[in-house]
Amino acid sequence: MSPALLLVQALNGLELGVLLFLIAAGLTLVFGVMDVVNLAHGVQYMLGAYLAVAFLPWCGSVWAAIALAAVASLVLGALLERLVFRHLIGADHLDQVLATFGLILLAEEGVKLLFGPAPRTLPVPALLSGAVPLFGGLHYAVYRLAVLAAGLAMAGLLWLMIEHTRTGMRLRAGASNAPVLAALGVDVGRLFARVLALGAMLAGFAGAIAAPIVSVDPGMGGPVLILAFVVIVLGGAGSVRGSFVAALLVGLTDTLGRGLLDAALIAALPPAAAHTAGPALASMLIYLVMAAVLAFRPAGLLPARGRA
Amino acid sequence: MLEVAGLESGYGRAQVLFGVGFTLGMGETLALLGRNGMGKTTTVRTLMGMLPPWRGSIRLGGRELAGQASHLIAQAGIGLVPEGRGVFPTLTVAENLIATARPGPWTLPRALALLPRLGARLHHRGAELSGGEQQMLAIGRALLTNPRLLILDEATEGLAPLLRAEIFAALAALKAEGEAVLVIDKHVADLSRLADRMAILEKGRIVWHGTPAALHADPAIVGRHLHV
Amino acid sequence: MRRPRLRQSGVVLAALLLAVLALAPVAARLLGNAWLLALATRAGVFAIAAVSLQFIVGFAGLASLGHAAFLGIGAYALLMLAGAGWDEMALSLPAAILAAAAYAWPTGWLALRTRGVTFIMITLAFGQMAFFVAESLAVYGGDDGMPLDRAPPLFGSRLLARPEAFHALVLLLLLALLLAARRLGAGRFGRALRAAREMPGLAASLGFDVVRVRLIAYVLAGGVGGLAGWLLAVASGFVSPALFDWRLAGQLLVMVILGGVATPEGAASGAIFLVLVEEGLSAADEHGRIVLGALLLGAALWRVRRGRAG
Amino acid sequence: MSVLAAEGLCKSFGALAVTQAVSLDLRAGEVHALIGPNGAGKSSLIAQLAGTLAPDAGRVRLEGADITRLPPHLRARRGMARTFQISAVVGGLSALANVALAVQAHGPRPLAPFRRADGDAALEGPARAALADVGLADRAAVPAEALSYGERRVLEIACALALVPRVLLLDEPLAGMGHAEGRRIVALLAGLRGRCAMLLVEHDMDAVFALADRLSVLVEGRVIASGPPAAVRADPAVRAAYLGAA
Amino acid sequence: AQAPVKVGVLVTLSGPGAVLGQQVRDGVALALKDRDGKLGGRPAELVVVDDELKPDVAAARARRLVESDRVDFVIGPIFSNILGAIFRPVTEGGAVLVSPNAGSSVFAGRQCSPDFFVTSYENTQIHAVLGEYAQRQGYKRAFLLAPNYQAGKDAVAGFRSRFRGEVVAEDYVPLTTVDFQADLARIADARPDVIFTFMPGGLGVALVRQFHQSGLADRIPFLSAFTVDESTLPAEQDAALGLYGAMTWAPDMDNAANRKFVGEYLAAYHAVPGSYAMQGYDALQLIDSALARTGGTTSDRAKLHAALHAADFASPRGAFRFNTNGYPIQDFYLVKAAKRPDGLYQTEIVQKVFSDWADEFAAACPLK
Ligand SMILES: Nc1ncnc2c1ncn2[C@@H]1O[C@H](COP(=O)(O)OP(=O)(O)OP(=O)(O)O)[C@@H](O)[C@H]1O
Ligand SMILES: Nc1ncnc2c1ncn2[C@@H]1O[C@H](COP(=O)(O)OP(=O)(O)OP(=O)(O)O)[C@@H](O)[C@H]1O
Ligand SMILES: [Mg+2]
Ligand SMILES: [Mg+2]
Repeated sequence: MSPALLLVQALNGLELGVLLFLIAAGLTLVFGVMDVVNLAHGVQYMLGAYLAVAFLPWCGSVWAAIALAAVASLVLGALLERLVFRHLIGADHLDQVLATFGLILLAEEGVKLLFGPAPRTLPVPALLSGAVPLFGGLHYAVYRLAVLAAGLAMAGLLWLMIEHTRTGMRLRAGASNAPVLAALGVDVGRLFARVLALGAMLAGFAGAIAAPIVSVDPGMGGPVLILAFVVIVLGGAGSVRGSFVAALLVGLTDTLGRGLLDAALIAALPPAAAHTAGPALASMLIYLVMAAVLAFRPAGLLPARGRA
Repeated sequence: MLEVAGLESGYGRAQVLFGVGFTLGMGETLALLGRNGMGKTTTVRTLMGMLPPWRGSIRLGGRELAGQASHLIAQAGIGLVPEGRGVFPTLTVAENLIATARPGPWTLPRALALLPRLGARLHHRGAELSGGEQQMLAIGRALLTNPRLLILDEATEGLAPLLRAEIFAALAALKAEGEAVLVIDKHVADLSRLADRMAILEKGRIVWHGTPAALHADPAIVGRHLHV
Repeated sequence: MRRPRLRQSGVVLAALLLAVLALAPVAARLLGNAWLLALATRAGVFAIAAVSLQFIVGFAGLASLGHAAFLGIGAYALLMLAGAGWDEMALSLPAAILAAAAYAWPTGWLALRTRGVTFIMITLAFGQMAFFVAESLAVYGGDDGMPLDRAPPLFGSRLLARPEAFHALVLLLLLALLLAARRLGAGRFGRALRAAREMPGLAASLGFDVVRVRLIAYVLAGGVGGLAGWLLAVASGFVSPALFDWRLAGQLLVMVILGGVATPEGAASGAIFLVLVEEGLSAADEHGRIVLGALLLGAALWRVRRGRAG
Repeated sequence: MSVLAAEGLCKSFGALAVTQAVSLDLRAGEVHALIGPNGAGKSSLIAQLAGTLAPDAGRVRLEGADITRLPPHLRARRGMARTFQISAVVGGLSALANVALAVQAHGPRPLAPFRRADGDAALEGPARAALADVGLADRAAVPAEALSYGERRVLEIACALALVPRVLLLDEPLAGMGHAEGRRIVALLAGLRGRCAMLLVEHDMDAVFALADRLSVLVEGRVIASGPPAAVRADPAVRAAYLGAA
Repeated sequence: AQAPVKVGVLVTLSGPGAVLGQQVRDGVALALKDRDGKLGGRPAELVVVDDELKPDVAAARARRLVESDRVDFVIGPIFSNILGAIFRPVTEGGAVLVSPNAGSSVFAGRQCSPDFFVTSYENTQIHAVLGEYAQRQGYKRAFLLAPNYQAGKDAVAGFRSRFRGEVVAEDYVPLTTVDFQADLARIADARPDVIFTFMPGGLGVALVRQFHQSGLADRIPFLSAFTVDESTLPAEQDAALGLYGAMTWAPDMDNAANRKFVGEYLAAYHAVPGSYAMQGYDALQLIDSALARTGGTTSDRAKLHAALHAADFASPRGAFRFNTNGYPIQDFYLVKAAKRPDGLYQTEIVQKVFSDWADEFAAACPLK
């Protein structure tokens, strides 16, 4: 692999990682803070993308569509909190799985009913279209750099909020002992509602900014949800910092790992064997990494320390 | 200041409290006594809105609190040291103290002066503390909410004798400042020195009510309600 | 006393559903509709799979998203043996069970170091790995999978080729499994498992080898999952990597939760109910999944509310 | 001869040394009390003896055998029982079933798959006896999660006793118990003296002086005094560090 | 009155493959509407079911169609793994299976059946068309990109069966890939003369858009199968313009049957039909034509088989006949994505690559 290609692949890995982080952050907050397993989080990502697609003809600008989609996701998250999640707090994890699985079916089928099963798309904003040349004759799309920057900024903000504000402390406190936190004067219900809305907004925003890159279809949340779960488990459930590290690890493993693995296998094995083993291994790579990490660090890479 | 009357509550359908009532004036200390499982903690949980009251009234400074959400009751001026400490395990000691703090005479330095061991552990996570240290943290945390009424449910459980003596001294000082205290503790001798009045709970009812002196004057009461 | 009555009603419901399944051959004959029988058989097979999953979800408190892998291994064991002409049930069925259990052993040993959501994900990871391996087996059709040429012989006889006979086999196995699982749940091992789930530290301090207790449960569940896979392969006459899919694992989990994780008969009821409802909805309308989604959501919320009421 | 011995145990969490070259022994049938200020490292020491915390250095011997690396459940099989400072019971099981579980654990065929656990006289007989001993007989059918805090603590002791241990590690057994219940447990433990060696961590000095044959004082991870209770009590260093004027 | 003929439609209607299933269903429904709901003069009834893209579910549903709904014909499925699962339940259950899309080589050769007909093509043919075209263009170095499953490997094999130049890389990506950036970087780095890819559905949409964004579209010719078609074009839009594919038909074909089909489909569903819709349409036309010949009966199997085999209907793709194995003998074209005057997108014929081409497996089929 040439150095330029390596750089491009590393950038790609980071970008995928950052996108994953945006999704996983909401998930890990909702799980870590409220102890709610939210399978419907992937659906919120999907809805974010569809909302942006739906807003585009209406407001004319991709920027506005993405912004509106983020806001609408926030509202939607708040609504879902009222209707569903409020009742799931403190419930058995398995009941949460059942309820949010039901939500997935509802949302995916509902979107299919409204928009049809065919994939949709969102154009890249004109300002960010095109590619910047790197050395070695390779190019990198400007929009992807923007996604990378936006994701990193979001990650920074989130980290500040969680680690260095009183709200962040209360979030972490509520995660371990909500009744006592309430008895000390904190409105835990409102706190949780905000976390949920925030998580929904992050996922929706991720969906909206991914929409110009990926295919927008009703099932787009599924694979992303799994990856996000891989990320939060790898990072240590409930730990935003851990999620960030794990998201980058997963992103890099997926992009760099695939390329390097291929190269290594082609060098090591006869071509026929390499072509059979390579792809199967590449598909497994993330899972292999996860299983290996968890076998040695069952609590994840950077667990929220002191969790019981 | 605090008037509790006819309080009934329980878990699921099992009733535990059957009409608990007492009052607590400004600067007054009431000790709640009773054998294991008689409903002391249940009384506290119901007061704090952690368990919904089935019947009865809870008035603080004239305001009805029964049926209100937990956080509103706390904000009305009640500070709690819960049974079993309830320290937030993932927060550091410092974060545990300030996350729920409200402005008032109790500040972080003042709390640390009372509980110096916490000062040495400020950046340790709650879960890493020893049992006694967690207990101190729970007390400090409650003080920093600057309550008008402090409720301590077995707050000296697991504390070394020296420290327990210090905590009781601090409570006496609080009382002198006009703070109301509701305290549950098994060290009846220490309580007798601190409390203005005592109440004995049995099977969810207050079966005796009086001053420490009265309690000591009548060993039969102790024998009947507090011994096995 | 609320609990015992609820438990009783669970048994009654399961018995009712089993009776419905048992009557299927009669109904199929009377109505001249062979498919009713096939549907009942399928429901029975899924009930067996669900009971095996309930064993780890309910008793050991470990939700797994990798359970489909056991089904897949059981099914592929049959496919591979059939390819060599060794599909005789007396041989291939134990082989399917053993193969699945053998896979459960090392993966369980690693996975059982974790709990909760982490356990869900690590079982998913192992399931996915098995999936990708199955997908790369070009000899067995790769991603497309392969049909089975015939129903496996039973001691050389063609008995299982008769739908009624296969149906009876499935029901008998289900019944035996339910009785065994109930006994096991109420037995000493079940109680140790429960202690290991709720208070692992305490269980160890009492002298239980927590990891071993859980591992035994996991391997048992894996073996029975292999049995279900063998049956599913025979029932649908086709084996493909889709049997390893995490979505199938998710579906099994939904069946178990829907019916109630606490008891085997609950899991079986959930499976039978879900298979029948899905079939009904698919017949009614292509957007039947909306109804299904609402149903699951409603069931979960209802259960949560009931749990809160005590 | 000593049944249980710690030899030069060391344990640090990062920069914090919680156990510093602690040597301690427990003789057959005696009650050895361990006291010390909060955070001195008493629970950490118990955890190392019970096998839930691995020491950085040093050994643990049970009846002469080195068990430093033995997992907790195997220690339990060799006759060691413990209670936890933070209460640990199986919430969903009744008080009786909790104790029966302990009986099952140390009896024959602890994992018999098809042997009904409910109503098994071989399990419930001894369990009922243990419950009666601690005074919880009338709460036998109550699920452990519905017991009050103090009752749960009592239940734990019943579980530990049902193991018929030869070595018992008690981490603040009286915490959370009322005065009266505490006295009952003290009497019960006193009755065990001679049959079972006990390491007792407790802040209730009345109980400590009522029970202890020997007394060790742990301060900041070190044993600063050890010996007969009366002598230790008189030690000015101990008074300063722990007892105060009491 | 005669009892109605029942036709089962077993296609994928949920998940990512649902677009294709819907096209088939709509094509079938359109053809039936054209015939006033009658087949061979008999009233007809459609029973539509979803196979959920799960083989075991599909097998169960196929049995339902045959044993419970008692259909005489089953049109389906979309995907070849489903075909494997429903083949025996349908054909052995006494119904005729007409595949509107999946055409595995398995059932074209030794395992062919008189009760099985395909209105699409044998799967690898499309890829071979593109290999042939690349070979004729004189491209020397090709980069091959496909999802990592059997169909992806078949696609690469199909392309290579005709392409003799150097293959610089065979890149297999997981089916769940959402981001092709890594692969595009490798392509840019390898600088091939041509790219061949097979990326169905959402994968194709993502690839095409990212290919366009990367700026490679202007530099490297892009040959693809099932990646740029009427099911994905509405999402790919301008990014796909000028990209090549292969097919037996395109909406712009100029014949009366096609004009009628495309016109009616557009009017009914407000979308340009794709090949899936066309093949579904033909599947129903085939059944209708056969029943017309047998006078509406299905009881005489030999007569029914012969009638089906005659394929006596006007296909939008023009000349259409069956080989002995029930797979078509037909022309194959190179097609290209284009924008229509009404703003919609479609594929258009560029050139014919093969005429009257039969699959190579038919020789092994014992049927005459
Ligand atoms: N996991 C850990 N990580 C970091 N520090 C720890 C950890 N566990 C215990 N400690 C520290 O080690 C010291 C000893 O704790 P330990 O629980 O052994 O005290 P103890 O003597 O039992 O006190 P107490 O009487 O209050 O229960 C304490 O200062 C505690 O903060
Ligand atoms: N979570 C619960 N569910 C059901 N019943 C409970 C629960 N908690 C306590 N109880 C029951 O309520 C009664 C009163 O318990 P409570 O905890 O108020 O006692 P207490 O006086 O605080 O005792 P202790 O001194 O042991 O803490 C007991 O009989 C107990 O069994
Ligand atoms: Mg209490
Ligand atoms: Mg301790």
